[in-house]
Amino acid sequence: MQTQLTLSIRVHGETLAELPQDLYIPPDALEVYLEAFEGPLDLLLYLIRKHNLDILDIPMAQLTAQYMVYVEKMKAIKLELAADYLLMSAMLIEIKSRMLLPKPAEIVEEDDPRAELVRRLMEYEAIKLAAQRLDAIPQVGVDISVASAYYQHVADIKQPEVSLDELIEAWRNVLKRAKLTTHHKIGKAELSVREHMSQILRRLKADGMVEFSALFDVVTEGLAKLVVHFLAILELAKEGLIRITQQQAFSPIYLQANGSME
Amino acid sequence: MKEPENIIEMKQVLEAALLTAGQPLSLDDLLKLFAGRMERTTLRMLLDELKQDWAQDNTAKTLELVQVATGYRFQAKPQYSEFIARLNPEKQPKYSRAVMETLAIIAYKQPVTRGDIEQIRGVAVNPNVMRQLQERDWIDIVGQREVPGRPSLYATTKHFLDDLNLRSLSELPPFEDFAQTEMPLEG
Amino acid sequence: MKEPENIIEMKQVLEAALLTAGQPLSLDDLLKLFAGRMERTTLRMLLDELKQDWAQDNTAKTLELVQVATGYRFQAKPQYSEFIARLNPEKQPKYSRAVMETLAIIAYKQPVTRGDIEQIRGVAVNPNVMRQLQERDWIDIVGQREVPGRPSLYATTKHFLDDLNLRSLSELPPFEDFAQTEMPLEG
Repeated sequence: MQTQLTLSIRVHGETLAELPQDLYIPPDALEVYLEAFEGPLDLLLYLIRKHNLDILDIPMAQLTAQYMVYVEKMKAIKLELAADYLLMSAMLIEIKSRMLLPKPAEIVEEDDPRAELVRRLMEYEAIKLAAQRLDAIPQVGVDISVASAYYQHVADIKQPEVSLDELIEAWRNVLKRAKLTTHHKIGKAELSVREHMSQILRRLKADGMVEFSALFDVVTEGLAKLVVHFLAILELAKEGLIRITQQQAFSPIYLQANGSME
Repeated sequence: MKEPENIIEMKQVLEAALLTAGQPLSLDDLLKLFAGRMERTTLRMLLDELKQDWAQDNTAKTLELVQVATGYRFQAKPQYSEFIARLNPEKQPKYSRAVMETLAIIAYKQPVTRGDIEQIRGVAVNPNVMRQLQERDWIDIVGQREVPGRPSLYATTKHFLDDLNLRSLSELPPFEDFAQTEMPLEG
Repeated sequence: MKEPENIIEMKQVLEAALLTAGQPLSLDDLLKLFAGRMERTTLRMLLDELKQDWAQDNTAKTLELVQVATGYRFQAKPQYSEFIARLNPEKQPKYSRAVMETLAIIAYKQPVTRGDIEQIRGVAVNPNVMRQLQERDWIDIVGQREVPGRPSLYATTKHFLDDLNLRSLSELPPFEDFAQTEMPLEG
């Protein structure tokens, strides 16, 4: 089999007389070996290094022949051959034929048909080296371990914020659903009264029985507030939340929360 | 690096592994560090020593080595948790609709019982809702209504006014302000 | 705990946060620890001091404070990585040559299009290669080249620098080291 393979190698109609020494590889390994090339540039670089060719003065005929041998091998073992390899074949042959043209009187570096190929080969070789160096740099997760001690996740006991708008919106929703609009018109005055109702209840809760006049701070509170305070007491009595007692006419009037024991 | 040869080097290998593990390491895990050249009893002894090393000179250390169910771990001392939590601020929590409506009813209709609130909202009041508002110190009980069961009367607190930046309840927009559009004034 | 009041307490808060972070913390992150009561310049000074504290008494410390692209982190000193690796025998798989060469091109020639990469490597770029690097968050798309088809321009990320322990691209080995000396003009 091996000999058959060797014999069938033809490069663009020319049968190659001999195969490079390094191609004698067990057939099983051959595929793996050829697959190891990252592309035509990689293969060319390999050939140049393998045969100690001068990259700055490439013998095109030799390199092209070597390259074709490999490409034919790849074809022979039905390795999926990327179009890139065939494109490179064409390029190599074109360079080779341009080299055969009569040279102009003065040779300028840029006129060398190989210049572009050499530039690409050198650039690719630099990238290959750079990739190897990058691969060797210590990496987090492989060679670098980052400190990650435990800590108790405290819930930063954040309280929900409530804006006035949200509160009003909630109240509006309550009313909309309950259709309370006609029965529960609440104005500024009423809100004040309700606030004072709560204040008075709190006071009664704390002090038990309170004398009526003690609920009024006539010195510091304005008249409006005193009136609201009085209205709150009336409303509390109306809603049955307080009890108002007086032993006899003109004796002190006492207020008591309706729930309190004494 | 060659295999650790003395107690100090062994403790350093343990320390480096525990500080970077990101999870508790069991004794079995930690034995792997020494590729079979470590006795379990020695390992326990080393861990005890390491724990003591970090407990010494106490105020200078920000971490402590502790043993939990699944193994050993280094953790920040509790007093730093509060600061570390600031790195990942949690989302601003929100009160549920039930809480907000209950609060609105108490604010506008105080003093009210739970029964009043239920009647207005048309649904039962979850005790949890009242508890949230009480724990926030936004409502409190100001008395009882003299009806069977003597239900508590709720009102908003000064603290509630402070938090909403109000001086008095009368600074709440009166209901008419937004009821007018829905309901023409009575003729 | 009350807010840190002196340099020692401030460094302790920084240390506890960095030791528990598991990733680099930027200056902006670290400022959050102090809830607005810290100047950037003071913070830098404290970090320098903290780094020195951990560098002192060198052999006793198993971690070092380093600065990478996105911030500061504590990491185990290199001599411990071999032991720590024993905890997880299934190593992170090595990237293929195709991936590493693509990464090298993006790192050194960025921003580049897939076409640029294909031109340099001489083969078509397997979409899988780009996907692997994007999933690792080592490369991302930074724009489009204004040519027909508007191909995406790829660049390396800060996360890539972090993972390679670098502060900036300029800390990569210089590309000139890999390129052969200039081609002589005359053969």
